[in-house]
Formats: sequence, C-alpha cells, structure tokens
Amino acid sequence: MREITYAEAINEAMSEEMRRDENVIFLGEDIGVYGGAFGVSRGMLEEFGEERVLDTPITELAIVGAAAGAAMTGLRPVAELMFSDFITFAMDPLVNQAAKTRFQFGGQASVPMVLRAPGGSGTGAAEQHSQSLEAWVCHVPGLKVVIPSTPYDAKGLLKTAIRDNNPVVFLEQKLLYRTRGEVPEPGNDYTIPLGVADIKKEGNDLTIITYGRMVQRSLEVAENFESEAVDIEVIDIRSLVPLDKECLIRSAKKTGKVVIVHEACRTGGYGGELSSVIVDSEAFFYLDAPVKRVAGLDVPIPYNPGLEAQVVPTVDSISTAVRELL
Amino acid sequence: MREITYAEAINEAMSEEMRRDENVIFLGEDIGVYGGAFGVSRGMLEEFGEERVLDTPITELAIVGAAAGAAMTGLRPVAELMFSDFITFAMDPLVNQAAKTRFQFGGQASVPMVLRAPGGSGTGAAEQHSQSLEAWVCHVPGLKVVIPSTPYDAKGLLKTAIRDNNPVVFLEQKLLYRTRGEVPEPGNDYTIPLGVADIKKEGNDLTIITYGRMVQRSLEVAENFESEAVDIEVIDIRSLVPLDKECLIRSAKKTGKVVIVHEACRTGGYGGELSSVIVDSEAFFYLDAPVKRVAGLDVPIPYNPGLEAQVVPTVDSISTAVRELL
Amino acid sequence: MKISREKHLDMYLKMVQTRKFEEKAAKLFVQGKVHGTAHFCIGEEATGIGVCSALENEDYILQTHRGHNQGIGKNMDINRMMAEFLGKETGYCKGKGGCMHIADFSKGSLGANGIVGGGIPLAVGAALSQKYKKKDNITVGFFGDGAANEGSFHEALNLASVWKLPVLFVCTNNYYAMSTHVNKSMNIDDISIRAESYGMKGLAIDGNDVIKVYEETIKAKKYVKEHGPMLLVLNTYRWMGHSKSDAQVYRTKDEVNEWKLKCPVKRYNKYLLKEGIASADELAALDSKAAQDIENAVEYAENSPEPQIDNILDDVYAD
Amino acid sequence: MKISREKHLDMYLKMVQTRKFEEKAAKLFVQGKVHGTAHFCIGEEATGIGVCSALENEDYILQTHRGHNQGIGKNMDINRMMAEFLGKETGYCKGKGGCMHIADFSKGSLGANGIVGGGIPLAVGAALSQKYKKKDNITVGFFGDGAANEGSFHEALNLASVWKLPVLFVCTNNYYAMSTHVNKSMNIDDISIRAESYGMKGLAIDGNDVIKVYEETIKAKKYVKEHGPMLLVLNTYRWMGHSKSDAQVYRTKDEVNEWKLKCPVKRYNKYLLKEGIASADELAALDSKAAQDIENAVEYAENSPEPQIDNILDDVYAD
Ligand SMILES: Cc1ncc(C[n+]2csc(CCOP(=O)(O)OP(=O)(O)O)c2C)c(N)n1
Ligand SMILES: Cc1ncc(C[n+]2csc(CCOP(=O)(O)OP(=O)(O)O)c2C)c(N)n1
Ligand SMILES: [Mg+2]
Ligand SMILES: [Mg+2]
Repeated sequence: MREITYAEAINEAMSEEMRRDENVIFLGEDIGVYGGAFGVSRGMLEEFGEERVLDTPITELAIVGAAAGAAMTGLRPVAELMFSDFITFAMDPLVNQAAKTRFQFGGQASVPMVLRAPGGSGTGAAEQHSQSLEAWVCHVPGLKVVIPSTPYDAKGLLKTAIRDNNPVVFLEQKLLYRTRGEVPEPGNDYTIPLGVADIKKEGNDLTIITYGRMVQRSLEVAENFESEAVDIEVIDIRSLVPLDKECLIRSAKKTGKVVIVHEACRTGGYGGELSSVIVDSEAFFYLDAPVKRVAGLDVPIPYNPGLEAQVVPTVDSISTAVRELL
Repeated sequence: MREITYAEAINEAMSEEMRRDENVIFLGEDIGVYGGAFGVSRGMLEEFGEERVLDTPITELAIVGAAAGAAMTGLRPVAELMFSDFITFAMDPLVNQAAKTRFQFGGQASVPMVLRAPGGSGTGAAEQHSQSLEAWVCHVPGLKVVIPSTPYDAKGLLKTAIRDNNPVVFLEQKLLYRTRGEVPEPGNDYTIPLGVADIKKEGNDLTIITYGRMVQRSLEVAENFESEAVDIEVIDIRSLVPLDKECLIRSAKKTGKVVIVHEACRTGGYGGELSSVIVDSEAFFYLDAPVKRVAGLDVPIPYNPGLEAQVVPTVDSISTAVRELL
Repeated sequence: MKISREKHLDMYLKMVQTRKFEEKAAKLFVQGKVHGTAHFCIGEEATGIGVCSALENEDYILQTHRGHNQGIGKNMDINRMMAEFLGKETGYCKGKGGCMHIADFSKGSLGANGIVGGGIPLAVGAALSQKYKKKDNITVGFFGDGAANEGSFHEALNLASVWKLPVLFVCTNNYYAMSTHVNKSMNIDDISIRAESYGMKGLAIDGNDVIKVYEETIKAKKYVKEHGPMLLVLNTYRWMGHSKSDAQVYRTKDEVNEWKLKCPVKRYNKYLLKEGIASADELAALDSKAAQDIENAVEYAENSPEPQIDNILDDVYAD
Repeated sequence: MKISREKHLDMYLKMVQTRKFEEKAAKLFVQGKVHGTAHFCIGEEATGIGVCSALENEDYILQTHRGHNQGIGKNMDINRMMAEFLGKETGYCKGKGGCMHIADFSKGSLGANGIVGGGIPLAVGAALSQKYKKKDNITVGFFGDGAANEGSFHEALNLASVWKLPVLFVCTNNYYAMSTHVNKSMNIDDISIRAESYGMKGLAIDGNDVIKVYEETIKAKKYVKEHGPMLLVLNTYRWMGHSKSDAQVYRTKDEVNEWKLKCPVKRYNKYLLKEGIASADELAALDSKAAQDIENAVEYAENSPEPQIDNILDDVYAD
C-alpha cells in the first residue's frame, strides 16, 4: 500500500468529504493560502475556493461559535484551531453551546461539526503551545473526542467524524504530522467507526492502554520486552468518547496487569477515567497488580528540549512501570 | 458555637482578609450594591468601598485576566464568577496565563489570586448554569482547587486560599449557600491548610470519598447503614489539588472497599483521578472489591426538577453502590 | 412604509400575549409551580415583536434569556412555551431546557441562551449557512446591553463583517445588566457606535415604538442582504427585577415609573385607536383573546405529563 | 519636544541591538542550535524601542510574541535574553520559557505572551495595581493588529476604560497576522478608531519613526495618568516571515522591498546625522558595540549550563 503522512491523511479525509458533500466547509486561521500552520490544508483553497475554505481573523471563539451556528442550520463545518491550547478561548461555544444544543432544545437540532486541533509537546513551542487538553473535552456530555495515532486511523476516523451528526473534537498530534504510514488509495472510501479501540499488538502478559503519540512509544516498549519473553498487549483507544470499554475490560481480564500511558499531565488526565473503567468492572477480580498510570508530570511543558523530553512518558519511564508490575 | 450560613462564612472570610491585608481586593459582576447573585457579598461594598469591591461589566475573560495581572503586581485579588459555568469564557487567563506565569518565567513572579465560582445543580437553572467543572481546573498544573462542604470549611479554606501565593480556584456549591453550620466567632482567625482531607465520619467497613454537596448526602447514607451495622467512613477531600493522597490510601487500606461520589458527570470526572490514586498505590493489595464511582450521568443538567434530581447521585444510588460492595 | 391592518393587529396581539404570558408566569412562581428562575421582558415587548414581525419564517433568530417577546414574535406556539416553562414533556424542549432555552427550529428560532453573549457567534454561523446556500434570508442575533461587553460580541461582529454575512445584530438596550447601569459598564452613550469598529452600519432607535422597530427592521433586512451585517440598538427598559429574586436597590422607583409611562403596549394601543386602524372594541377583544390564550396555555401545560428519566440519554447525542 | 542626545544614542543603540539580536538568532536557527520557533520584529524596531524609551522602570509592559524590541527597550539584559533563547539555566526563565516567554519583572516587563491577545487583560490588572497603590506609573499593553480581533482586546479595553486605569494599549500594526492581511481580518482602515467603542482616545502614527513613537508615548503617558486608557496604533511592517517556517506566499517581494526602504534604523541613523546629533563615527561605534554585545550574549549563552530536570517542579507553585 502507498504511504502518506499523517498530515496528508487528514488533508485527504477533509478533501474527499468536501468532494462528497457540499455541505462540508472548512474554516480557521491561515488555512487558505498559508495552508495551515502545519501545512495540513495545503492545496485545499485552490481546489475548493474561498467559499468553502474560509480563512478567519484570529478569533477562536467566533470560529467555534460560527461553526456551531452553521452546523445547526444545515452545514457540516470542520473548524481548525491552530494549536489545541487556544481552545481556552473557545470553550463557551464548544461546551455551553455546541455540546448542549441538542439536549437542551429537546432534540430539535443536531450540531454536526468537527473541531480539529493539534496537541502535544516536543516542538519546543513551550507552555502555551504544547498542552494535551483532551481530558477537558472528554468531560463534556454531547461531545465526542478522537485522537488518531496513525495516518490510516487519522483518515478513517476524520471521515467518520465529519459524517457524525454531533460535535466531534478531533485532536491531532503535532509530532505525528510528518510521520508516514500505509493508507489505501484515495478512491477507497474507508471509514473507521468511533468507539472502537484498536489492538495494535496482541499480548498475554500485560496490557498497555494508550492513544496518540504514545502509541508508537508503547509499541517500542512492547517490542523491547519481547526479548525478555514478556508479551505485552498494546491498545490504542483512538476514540476517547465514546470509549470501547469492553475492549479494555477484556484485555485487563486476559493479562491481569494494566499500564495506562498518556502525554497529558497525570492529575485529572484521562488515564484516571481509563483506570476507573477497568477497576470498577468485573476485570477488578482478574487484576494481579495495581493499575499504573504513566503520564506527563504535573508541570507546564518547558521550552528547553532536554526538559521538554523528560516531562512526558519516555520509553524508559514506561518500561520502568511495566517492570514494576511483572 | 454560633451557626452561620455557608454564604455568610464566605463573606466573613473575604471581609476578614480584606481588613487584615489591604492588598486584598474583590472584583466581579454585580458584587457591589446587588451583593452578588447569591447574596454572598452583601454589605461588603458598604464596608470596603468601590476601590476594593469592584463591580465589573459582563466580562469574565477580563475579570480573570485583570485579577491575574493585578496578582502579578502586588495585589491579592479575589475574583468572582457568577456561575462556574461561565469559566468557559475565562479559561485563557486562568490556564494559559495565571497558572503558567510563575513556571514559564522561571519563578520570577507569583500570582496570588482566588477565583471564586459557584457550581452544581439543583436550582432549576438548567444546562448552562448547573455544571460541576472542577475536573478541568484540577488538570492544570499551577492551579490549586478547593471545594468546601460546610460553613466552617468554607471560611477556613477561603482564608487560606486568599493567603496562598498561587492561583486558587475556589468552587462553591450553590445549594449549600443557605445551609448553616458552626463557625467560630469572627475574631477567631482560624485557617485550614490546603491538601488536608477531612474524615467527616470514621468507619471500618467501607470508605466513601467525596466532596462538596455530596458530603452531606454521603453522610446520610453512612448513617442509614449504621442500622445495618455497616460502619462507613466518609472522607471529604475538600482540597482537590493538592490532594491528600495519604488519607485516601490509608482509609482504603483500612476498609478495603471504596465508593467515590461526586456530582459532576462520570466520564472524565475527578472520580477517575481519586480511583486511580488508590488503585495505583499499595492500597490495591488491600482492596476487596472494585472501586466504585457514583457520579452524575453523562448528560447535561436538565431543567425539569424531577429529572434534575435524578441525574446526580442520590441517597438511593449511593446506597445501591455501597450495597454492591458489601 | 405601509403596514397592513392585519400586521398591526397581529403585532398588537403578540405584544399583549407576551405581557400576559409573563404576568402569568410570574404568578406561577409565586404559587411555587415553577422552580428555577425566569427573566421577564415586560416593558420591552416592542423590541422582539417589532423585529420578528419583520422577518420570514426562514429567517433565523438567536434569542436571549429575556426573550419571550422574541419567541412569540417568531410565531412560537404559546402552549409549548408555557409547557416548557413548567418543565413538561410537551414543552418545546421536552422539559429539559426551561424558559432560558426555549427554541423552535421549525419557526427559525435557534434558541434562547443562558450564556450572556453566547448566541451572538451562533448567529454568525447561521448567517454563514444562509449565504453559503444562497438563501434570500437573514439571521437576527439578539443580545443585551450587558452582552455588548463580552468578547463574543466583538468577535462575532467582526467576523460577520469580514465575511459580509446577512446578520442583523439587535441589541436590546434596557440600560441595565442585572444591577449594572450602562454608564458603569461602558464609557459611551450610544451603543450603536460600536458598529464602526467593524466598518459596519449602526443605528439606535426608540425600542418602545413597535412601528419604528418594525420599519427599521424591514429596512435593515434589505440592507443586510445587500451589504452585510448591521447593528441595531433598541433602547427600552425592563420593568421587573432582573430575575425572580431582585430587590432592585440599584434603581429608583421613580425611574421605573417614568418608564412605565412609556409602556409600549399602551402606546401602540393608543396609536391604533388614534389612526383608526382598530376600534376600542377590537383591541379589547384582542386583549381578551391574549388573556384566554395564556389561560389555555397554562391549562395545556398543567395537564401535560412530566418527562420521565428513562429516556434521559435520548438527546445527548444525535444518531 | 526636546530629546537629549543621550536618549537619542540610547534609542539608536537599542534599535541596532534588536536588529543584530534577531539576525543572530535567525542564524542560530539555521545552525540548528535552537529548537522551537521565534518571531522576529526586524523592521519594527522603532515601535518597542520608541515606546519603552518613554517609560520609567516602574512602568509595566506586557510584551507580545514578537517582542525583542519591547524587551530591549525596557532595558532587559541581552545576555539573559539570549541565554533564554538558547534554553539555558542562566536565561530569564531558566530555560523554561524560551523567547515567547521572556520576562524581567525587575525591569517592569511582565512577560511576553504566546497567546495572541493573551496579555491585554493582564495589562488591565497591572494598571489596576498601579492605580490602587496610587503609583505615578502606567502599564503598556502591546499587541498586534491580529490580536485586535480577539475578544480579549474588546474586554480589556472596555474594562480599563470603565475603571479609568492608567493603561496605554499599543497596537503594533504590521498589516499581517501570519498570512492574513488586515484587509481580510477587519473592515476598517484605521485600527485606532476602535478606541471609540470604549469612549477612549485613539491615535495611529507612523511606527517606523522612532522619534514620533517616543514623543507620542511621552504625551500618552501624561494623558493616560490623567484621563485613563488610550489606544496608540503604530503602523509598521515585518520584514521576515511570520516565524521560522513561512514561505510568505501571501505577499509580494515588491511589497517587502518597499518597506525595507523605510527601514526605521537607517532612517534614524540618517536623522541623527542630519540633525548633527551624532557623527558618522559615533554611530558606527554604536553599531559595532551592538554587534559586540550580541556576540558576547551568544558566548554567555553558549557557555551557560543547561537546566536540569531535578528541580523541574520548583516553579510550578510558589511557596
Ligand atoms: C456569560 C454570562 N455571564 C453572566 C451571566 C449572568 N447574567 C445573566 S443575565 C445578566 C445580565 C445581562 O444583561 P443584558 O445583556 O443587558 O441583558 P438583560 O438581562 O438586561 O436583558 C447576567 C449578568 C450569564 N448568564 N452569562
Ligand atoms: C490565541 C492564539 N491564536 C493564534 C495563535 C497563532 N499565532 C501566533 S502569532 C499569530 C499572528 C499574530 O498576528 P498579530 O497580532 O498581528 O501579531 P504579529 O505576529 O503580526 O506581530 C498567530 C495567528 C496564537 N499564538 N494564539
Ligand atoms: Mg440589559
Ligand atoms: Mg500583525
């Protein structure tokens, strides 16, 4: 199969959906002639024109608010925030409007929009451009939340998100944009359902549950442990809300040992939810060891590259946690 | 001891701190002549004048931003949001500015401010005025987070929060404002340290970990179970960040059974964190049963009073969870 | 501008309906039949009725928390409004939204908002849909004087202007945001000048003159379709407290009484009589009809079932 | 307005230092010695230098992401700035902040901001402190043309105006926000008219004329202390790309070159010569000094230790 980058996969998903459905529009800052801060939308203005690829002023609140208003009235907007950190300006239209519209109006409306935003550290962009804020949006009924870890998943999940009739927060991973992976030819219209985890590697001795950029790192750890004849299962949850609870519970029952890995800082991170889903289920009775979380330190992301690399889970720190459970 | 209301206790804490330290100022919407939407600040304008009790326009972002800027430059502002739901407009100054200022500037500054805001359902105020959003702010390094459950705690914790040199989010409980409790006479300058949980009732058979409005409800459940000779320990964590982990772990080790109760909706709620803190500790080896969460349903808070009362934990639903573990 | 007799009588009826709806709603509170709170627009009826009477069904409105006049102006069903107010299953939101979240998408009301300034950016999006789909319609975004100080106001007006969208931003200036007089929330006398920051046309008019409001909205509708957004400020006054519990210490009884003399309903009534558009009997009949409509609505609402918890998850997500 | 020779030479030196600092920083990028990104203000030196040269040490500034001129104008230590740029322990933020977060509280710089518009409300708070403590000082809140479209701009200016705080809001209008020309982000030609929405004085001037910037800031400082906030717009131009990676397809080389002809540093150099304030030799000496200062700063930075992970928790919370 051909290989394309994560960024290209996202571009293809948007472009194909825009070709398929003229109600899909795309708005955000510098997405047009600039092609987006990470080059994700290169070529889209040229293909779809200014009516469908809408450059905005710097106005995150209005971007998300306008997307929500457009979604309630028949369009299917994809809105981009340049960095997910800027969601701080857009929480009201996202949380108090888009997420609640359907429920509070008794089902009269639907809000089929996607909010795309890149998260994560590793680019030297420091405190205000490196956060992993998925836990916030996972805690908002009415929203769905997706974080893809491969080009294949990014494309398939984004297409599903665009076709979903609810507001979907689609959190991309800055550091994955340039990574390559196999993706079917453009004509092949595949989608990946939300709410289905992906077992990236099967194993019997221990389960690593993770998502986003940490999937690759966890797979590395799993490979390293093969030499010690430790057989690790690596689950990429992909869709944080809805969550494939059965998959997690099944795996925990099988291996009896669980390590949860995410880049976001530990306290209040989604790892707590994942841990609790397992521990508050029948899997509890199969557990042989504490459910460990390996997460970012409870610090803002620092600028210095040496520090930056050490405040998030590393192959070393994940390995240490795994070893503690063996 | 005299009894005063939760609202009066908060008023006293602010007023006493303002008398003690002229750097303490107070700003927010309709806090002056109106006395605050819930009457918390009645009389404060009269005592402290317009220079220290600052009514603002409807401008949550600027309220929190101005508080942060004032805090960096020598004042100790207490800012009020009329409902905690409006924090959606103020996430940037809170999260990207106040919480990160000290760290990102290498320790040059401190930001001693308190952001007060009432949360919770039960008043018929519906989706956009009833949320419990503490999980968001608990996930932000640099912030501290407090939720008091009694007038005594409210006063003692707020005084500590005002004297703290960091941004503290102080989440009050709408439904507790009118509840009464014992509080020492005004002259008695007591404070309660952050990071220390309060065991509201000791017990040996099962631990309920909770906070805020659910403390009273959990105590009710504990009392009911006394007749069945089930001895429940009820822990009010009070300070969510920093968290008194030892207290939780100690209790879990003692009872071997844990139920976590909060009003906020389950998915992504702080209950996951609390559960994980226990399960990822040596307490795991003492657990006799799954760590259960009893939380709000994953729905926005509806208007109808019947529905509203049923989407958050009730004495019944907590009791059921307890019973499942016995 | 020629306004048909029919239109006049329709507007008059709706103004009276709004007045009676809220008087009744206030009573239901006192009787303890409603929990929660409500924000009444008594004294401001001409704003929502005047504006919405100039709109088509396919024009959208984003309502405020003080929007019964806006909803009734947009032809919402009073029975379902009252049922929602009482939290019933037959209400517009199946009892889930209450009066702060009344909506009727079939009539072009995209909903009332409990977040001050929350609806303004949504209006931009709705107008974007209309422009994109080349509809000959506009969106009206209602908000108050207080909301004009939120960042959402600024961002929404600017974006709508840059994109030349068919939005009419309508600011109901009742001079207060809760206890805060506009003099204390902004350093300008005329809110409509804020339009200039966006290269936008702004206009402030007497919001108690329903005919003026109606006529200026008709003109604005045309303007907005041709040139893009406009800001229309309607100066009016709220007679009642901000919400259920408001001791109103921030204003004098005299001030309130002065504005009561400018009652938009009485004023319209007089005008219709003076111009010979309707007779005293006809108007009295409309008054009675309005009162009866509200009684019927209450009966409808009270006889409606409570929503059940069983299907509480139904509307969290769309399929 | 009489400007002392000393002040002139100081401003000139700082403008050259800023230019050389950034030219060097750009090279360090190319050499792979820095990770992350940076936003250069080459071409805009007169704005930050002119404004800050009119301030006292106790006056506060809130800087932008494109603020090396602002920091140098406020007498920040170039060594520590460079060390921060290289992420070193001796940097202003101990390597934790990088060039988007440079700050020197001892010099009145409350920090650069990576959030567009993020600093504007902070400026309001800093000025609130000054007014409350009855200090005879002001706060300058810097931001760009793009930031003027954020809700934070609106809320901050309005609140400062209502409270009559001693803030000077300074908009560095370089006509672009990343790829977006002001024509596409707002429907007005003169950003300073936005002040009117807040009953505030506004003024737009040539931001490449350091003397004009300095003089108007002196006047504004006086005005702001007496009357409350003011909005000063400095029209200028960014020569380099928005940040490290910018193909600049959104503008023509011709446009850039035209602005290069208006170089604020050269212009000032010529002026100083023409007015006989400094000789060619004296200016050349300042040029050399600036270059040497930067070389020294790089050496200082390169010889400084990397921060260690051990005390990473140190500055998350204050005691
Ligand atoms: C974001 C937000 N802030 C504050 C409130 C509380 N609140 C509700 S209505 C209101 C006053 C609104 O004033 P205005 O916009 O003038 O409308 P009016 O009530 O006068 O119709 C306030 C402060 C809110 N609901 N939302
Ligand atoms: C809230 C926010 N939105 C977007 C960005 C990304 N961004 C960084 S600088 C910039 C352009 C800013 O334009 P302007 O305010 O004119 O300042 P300039 O860069 O021209 O100096 C953008 C969009 C950001 N950092 N913060
Ligand atoms: Mg008002
Ligand atoms: Mg610019």
